[in-house]
Amino acid sequence: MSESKKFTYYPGCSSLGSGAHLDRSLRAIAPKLGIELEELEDWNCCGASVGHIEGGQLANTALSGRNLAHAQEQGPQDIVTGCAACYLNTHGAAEKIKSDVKLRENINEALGAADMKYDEDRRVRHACEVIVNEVGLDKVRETVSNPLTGIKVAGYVGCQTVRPFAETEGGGEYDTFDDPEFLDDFIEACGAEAVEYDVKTACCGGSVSVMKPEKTLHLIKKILEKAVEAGADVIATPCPLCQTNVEMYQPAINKQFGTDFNIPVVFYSQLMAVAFGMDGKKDAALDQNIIKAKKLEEKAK
Amino acid sequence: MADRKPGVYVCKGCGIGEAVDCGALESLASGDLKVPVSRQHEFLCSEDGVATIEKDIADGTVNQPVIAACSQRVMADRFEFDGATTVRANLREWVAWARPAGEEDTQMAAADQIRMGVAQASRMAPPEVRIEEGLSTRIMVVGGGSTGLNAALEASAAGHEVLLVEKTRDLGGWSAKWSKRMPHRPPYRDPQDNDVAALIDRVQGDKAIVVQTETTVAETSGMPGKFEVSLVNGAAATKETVGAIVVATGWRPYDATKLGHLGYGASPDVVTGIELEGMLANGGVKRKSDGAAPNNIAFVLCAGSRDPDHLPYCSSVCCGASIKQALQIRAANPDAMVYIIFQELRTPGTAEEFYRQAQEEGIVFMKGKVNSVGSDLTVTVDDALLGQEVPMAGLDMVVLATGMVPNATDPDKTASENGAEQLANDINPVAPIARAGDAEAENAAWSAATPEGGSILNLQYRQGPHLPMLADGFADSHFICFPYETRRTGIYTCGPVRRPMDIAESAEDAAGAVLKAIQAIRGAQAGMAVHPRVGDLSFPKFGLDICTRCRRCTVECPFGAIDEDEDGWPVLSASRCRRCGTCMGACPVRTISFDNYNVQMVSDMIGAVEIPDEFSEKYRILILACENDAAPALDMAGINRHTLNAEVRVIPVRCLGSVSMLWISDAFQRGYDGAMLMGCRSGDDYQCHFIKGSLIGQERMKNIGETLQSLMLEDGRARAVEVSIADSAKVGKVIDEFVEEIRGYGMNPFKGF
Amino acid sequence: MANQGPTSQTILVVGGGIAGVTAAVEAAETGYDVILLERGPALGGRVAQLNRYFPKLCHPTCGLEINFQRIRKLKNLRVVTMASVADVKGDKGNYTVSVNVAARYVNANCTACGACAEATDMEVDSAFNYGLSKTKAAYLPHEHAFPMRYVVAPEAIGTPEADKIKAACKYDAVNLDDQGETFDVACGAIVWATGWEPYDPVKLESYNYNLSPDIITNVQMERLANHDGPTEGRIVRPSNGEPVRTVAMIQCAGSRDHNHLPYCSRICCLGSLKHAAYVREQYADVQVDIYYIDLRAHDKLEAFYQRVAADPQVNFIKSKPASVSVDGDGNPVLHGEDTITRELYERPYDLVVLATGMKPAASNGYAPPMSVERDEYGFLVPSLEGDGGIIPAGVAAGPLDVSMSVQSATAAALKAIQAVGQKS
Amino acid sequence: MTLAPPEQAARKYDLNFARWVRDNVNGGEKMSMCMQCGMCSGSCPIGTEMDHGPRKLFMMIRAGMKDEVFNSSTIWNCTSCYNCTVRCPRGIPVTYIIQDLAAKSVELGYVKKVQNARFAKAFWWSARTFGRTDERLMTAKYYWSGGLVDFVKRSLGNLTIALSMVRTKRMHIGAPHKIKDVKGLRAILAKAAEIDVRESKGGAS
Repeated sequence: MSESKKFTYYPGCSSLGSGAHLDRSLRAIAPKLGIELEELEDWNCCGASVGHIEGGQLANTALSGRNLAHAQEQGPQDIVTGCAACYLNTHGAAEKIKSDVKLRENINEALGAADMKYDEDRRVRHACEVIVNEVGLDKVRETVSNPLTGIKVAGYVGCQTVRPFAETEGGGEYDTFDDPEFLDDFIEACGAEAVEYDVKTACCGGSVSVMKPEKTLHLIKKILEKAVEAGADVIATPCPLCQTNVEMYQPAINKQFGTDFNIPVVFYSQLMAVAFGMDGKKDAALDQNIIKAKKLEEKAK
Repeated sequence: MADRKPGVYVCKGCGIGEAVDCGALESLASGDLKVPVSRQHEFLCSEDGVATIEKDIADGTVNQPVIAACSQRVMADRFEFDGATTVRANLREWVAWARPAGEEDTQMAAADQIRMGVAQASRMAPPEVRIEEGLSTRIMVVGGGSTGLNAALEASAAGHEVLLVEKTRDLGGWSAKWSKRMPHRPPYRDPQDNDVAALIDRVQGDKAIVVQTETTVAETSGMPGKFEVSLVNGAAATKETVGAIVVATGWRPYDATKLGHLGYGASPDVVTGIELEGMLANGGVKRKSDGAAPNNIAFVLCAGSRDPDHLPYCSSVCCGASIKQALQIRAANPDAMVYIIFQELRTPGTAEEFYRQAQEEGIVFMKGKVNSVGSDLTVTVDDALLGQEVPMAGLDMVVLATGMVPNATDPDKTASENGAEQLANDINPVAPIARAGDAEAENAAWSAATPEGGSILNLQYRQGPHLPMLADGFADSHFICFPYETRRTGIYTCGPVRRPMDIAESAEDAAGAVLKAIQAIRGAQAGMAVHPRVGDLSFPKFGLDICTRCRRCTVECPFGAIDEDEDGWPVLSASRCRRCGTCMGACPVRTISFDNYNVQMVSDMIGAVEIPDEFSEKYRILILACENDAAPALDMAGINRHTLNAEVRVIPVRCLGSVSMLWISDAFQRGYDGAMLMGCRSGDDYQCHFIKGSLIGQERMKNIGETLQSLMLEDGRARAVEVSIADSAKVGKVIDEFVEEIRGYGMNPFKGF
Repeated sequence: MANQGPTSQTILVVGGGIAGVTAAVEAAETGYDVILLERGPALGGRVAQLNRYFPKLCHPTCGLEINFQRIRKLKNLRVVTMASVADVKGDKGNYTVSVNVAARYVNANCTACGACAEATDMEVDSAFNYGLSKTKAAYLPHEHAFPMRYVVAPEAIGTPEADKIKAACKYDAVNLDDQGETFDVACGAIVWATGWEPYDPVKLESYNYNLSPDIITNVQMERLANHDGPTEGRIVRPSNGEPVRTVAMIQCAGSRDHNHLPYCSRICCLGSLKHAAYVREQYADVQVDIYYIDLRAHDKLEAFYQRVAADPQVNFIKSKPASVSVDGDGNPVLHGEDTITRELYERPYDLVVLATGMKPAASNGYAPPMSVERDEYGFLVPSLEGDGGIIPAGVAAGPLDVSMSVQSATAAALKAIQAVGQKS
Repeated sequence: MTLAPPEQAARKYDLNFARWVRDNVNGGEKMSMCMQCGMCSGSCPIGTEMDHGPRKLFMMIRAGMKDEVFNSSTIWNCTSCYNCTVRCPRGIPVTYIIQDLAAKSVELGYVKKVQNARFAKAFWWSARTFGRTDERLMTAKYYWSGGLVDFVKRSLGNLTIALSMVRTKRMHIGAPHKIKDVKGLRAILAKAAEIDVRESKGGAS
């Protein structure tokens, strides 16, 4: 991909909070990878995994409908997002609307209330899928100027980045549900070592962890354990909710299980920013990790 | 055969030359054995080697080449010559590859192989061909259901005239009563139209097919190529000659009155799948009680099937048939709530699609055992998946999916005494069916499982009127690899009389049975055997001058090929014969023989082996090995270079049933120290392709014990063992252990007498 | 009608497994000329790789032996191994089939003396043992091979090993320049009996086939139990050769699954019952757990199920395991829900057997001409219309067990002789 | 929002409820394909937190056990990992069904105090009010909904987390982020809710 390719960028609510460092690092590396990100106009929440409960099915889909409508106005280019939940909802909604005429009618009727419409189709893509299918690993390797040699990384993919769309045609068939390789490939491309890590698609508890951590701490514990066993210096993930859950619950886990976890959890995009020789704070946003990724900070310019 | 011109050809290839002194073997043949032509060759199966033999044959100097090289199981094509009878002496697998090179014992073994080969040649003649007169190529099909109709059309399409006999007034059997049939073509999703009517039209329009309805078979005699059948139609009786018989008598539903525990009889609205099928075919499903169309219907699967108290087997078709009926009910009444209560849902293969279709249609599947069906139609189910007992009230109809009972006998006829006796005496593999989930049945006598009803063909055979049956009442065969292997040559069963199967499979089965029927007819025309000794032209000859009419041959023939005339003399129906030689082994006066396989031949081979004297410390043990399993296992032992005991001498036999006890007593009188029969598995899961050869062999060996004792010998010196063809690694050890045991007894005192 | 008769009464059978061998022998025994093509070096196909048959637990080689004896007697039956079909032209009564014969590097002079195998140390994966063991680069397909003739592995060609192999043969049977050959066959009918391939277990992601050597497939289990297999028939843990104390069989590994094979492969339930019997024969104190959705022991085979089920050491668990992991000690661990007890289990085993399904082997020289109707899975459908000159048989026509395949093949033989018209 | 499902019938295996689920629950039309293999329940990361698990829940729906289904803990413990959905051999979107059953149970007033329900309330409040979820306010509201005691307990429990989030600028303080056209969004959502009622199929079909 020689000249840069334009995408409509949907940062999602977490970009304004817990996932701010994903947003920052992603925006930083994009140009280096020949990706132009144009923020989605007046974007709104995607509904996450609970929106439908209080809002109802159609209203919840309408949230995505509104974003898609804005994207349509913004141009023919694909939509890209770095957030797993935003991807899941928006991609899912787009696919449903595409295949379900009745739903499209209803959504448009609802959008009509704000004089908006979504009568075309926009493809909604995950940033990782775009890097695999559009950018390509070679390009990533070429861009690396500051290889993360000697850093051992556990690539933790989580769930929604690959399930349920990674193996589907609409999802770009970019990897598998149970044993995805793209993240390890990213890590290796950055010059770091991807450790053997067989819980890469284990669940962190998702929103249940936010509501009822007592029920899911053991899941997160396993994710940490395996990473430590494998001798990882840092855990890397594409998913904001995974990043927050796995990072912020370490004290609680230590308290409950008498462990002493203190392993940094970063985004692949932060790894790339450092490996691309960019600024550790401004670009890689390493300052936004609660548990500092020392080795990365040392590497970073 | 007028003048025998044996020639011995010793191959030195494949390590034989290194293992033994072939020169010595050559001179043994030309010297002691006085064989006019004796040669050795570096590579006998090479063009040059074969040419050497061909030249001798062309010259007229040799007509019985004794190929002292590899096993008879290889290079068969190279060593068969027109106008000559080949004998194979196995120097490779059984000597060079199985014994240490250069040792005296190895040389002795090789020499004995030559001696046995020459002896065998001296008793072999090319078989005289016997072809019966007045053969028919017509095929009789018994049973006019869809299986029989298909059989008739297939036979006709293959150029054979057909006589189709149906007991009832109409063709079509049960399948004519079906409204629709299960799908067997893509997309395998919807019930398809019943095409039996079209099938009947085609049969009736086929000039090569003669249909006789309301007709039964009173008697069947004769043999493949010329079965004589007498047919009865009311008062009228006719006689027909046919070349082969296909039995497609199908099935009947299990008697629902035995299913009181499932509510049958308690309410008119508890019906069988058959009754429901009748409703579907005639104006829709109505409650018998009030004529109303039911809205809540439950199907109870395995009603009688898979139940040790009723039918131990799975009737196969009930799951699919019930799904079909459920879909039909839903098609007629989209609001109907249809429940299918199963224990294991069996829609194998692409029928899984049919299951999916039913699910898509909203038919509800429940896994569990039905405990009771009340007169108010309340079905009480142990719902395995909810983990609780569920009372289903408010149903309007309960359908019992009753199973299939094979018509291997005619329930409208009464069992004849000798029929019951036959079934009691003939070997009818009980396993695994009768014992399935039924501890008592394991020890129950077969007669306990004798099906009711009379014989369908009423065979005028010494072995009785019935087609042999398996313990569950289904007809043969119980062979996995040869489903049409029959114990009554020229008579082949197909369709549900053989195994529970649906219409589509039955149609295919019919075609298979017809092919075997055609083979039987062609076999009879050429005077040759059918499966498994296909092409064998030899047949047993009876020296009636010394026959004592002891009837052992007629009783023991596994195929009912030998009858008795009114004076008790044995009468062979040659084309029924499968050439196993069981009669030959049975004959106490050894007056039954084949041109190319006879008592004297093997006796001479046994006698040809050189017995070292008692001071040599060399034992000799005779092994008679079944050529289908034991002998190949010994070959493969050689191929794997396993050592074969130096003191055994092996003679392959057609079947252990053909082993004459004379051979054993001969062996001991000639100074052998032990004798062993090696055959395949006997009993319920028998593997003997001549049905009971290895069993008979074992029984005869028990009796030989007495003979041995009369000779003041330990009866442990004679033994029958079962080995399988896959025992190449084990067979050597079995032999070694036996030899050790014999050594324990010491040498046979008769040596040197 | 004279001029409309078939130009050839020869019957071609494609595939030398139990179905193809049966179709060929049965047709030939009615007097017609038959040519039997087999893609591999020996006849027998998948059944030759089986240890025993259900329900009798008898050995496939027994029936094959009888069939091979029949073949030896049939002068009108020609067997060509290493052969597959490149192209089919024409229609019923007069097809022209071009046949590719792959290089075997060993000609008819071979006496199976084995000197070539002794001469080389080079080893290749044994396809016959489904990769569970190695075999010499010059090898006999197996002890019961028909034809009884060696093969040189293509891997050896062009290496010094090949020259050693050639040098060792006294009978000029090794031909390193063998390029294979292509020839045309004129025939009146074709029986398509190309059989099946095991479903690729790697595709069953959550079962992690590659994670441990102690996770094997049902076809590998057959080799493990076979006296002629990699362990001389001892069923042990491939990882360390230790005896097994606990064995799990996972049914429907691929079958009845819209992500893999939507149909039921029919044989796997009975296959696993058979495997349970193998294991129990070898170990008195072993525990076998069979995880299933529906136990499909159709018709009289129900009895076999009952017989195995009567064994207190064989357990049946109605559950499709969700995943297989490997614990710290290297044991495969099954995770799932027991649908009857609602227990969420997490059980380690010494050996896990995936009962993978059958998919039609319709590729790589075994693909039938487009004129033959297929269903969406690739199974061949007997043509209703069409000229019916190409007849599917055995598993090429649908998932069947051995007995049903033989039945299907015997029927196909009849269809074939019907297609070529009456023997003149 | 949707018409009430039929009353739970006295007898088991009344299909009216199953049919209501088929017609009203997202993914419900696929539910009849379930062959009860257990793949879904076995794949669930916190299946141990579920009383029945999806597989049995589907059987209970067939059995017409409406109340047991809507009172089940199963529908409230889905982590949305989608393992069940991608592994289901019958292609049933298990996750969607379970999540929508939760929604329906709220609609039908089965649950008041279930944490998720409160969380969802808080979440939706934020989404509706600002067009975006403000994690801080939402969380606070969620804690509040548990009552003062719970609020204090949980807030203190998570204080350290909150502080570090603030420190790393991952939880901002001050006015919540708002989209420009909140009015338009609310109109859209209101309309959608209205359509939902209009479209939803009734009880017993």
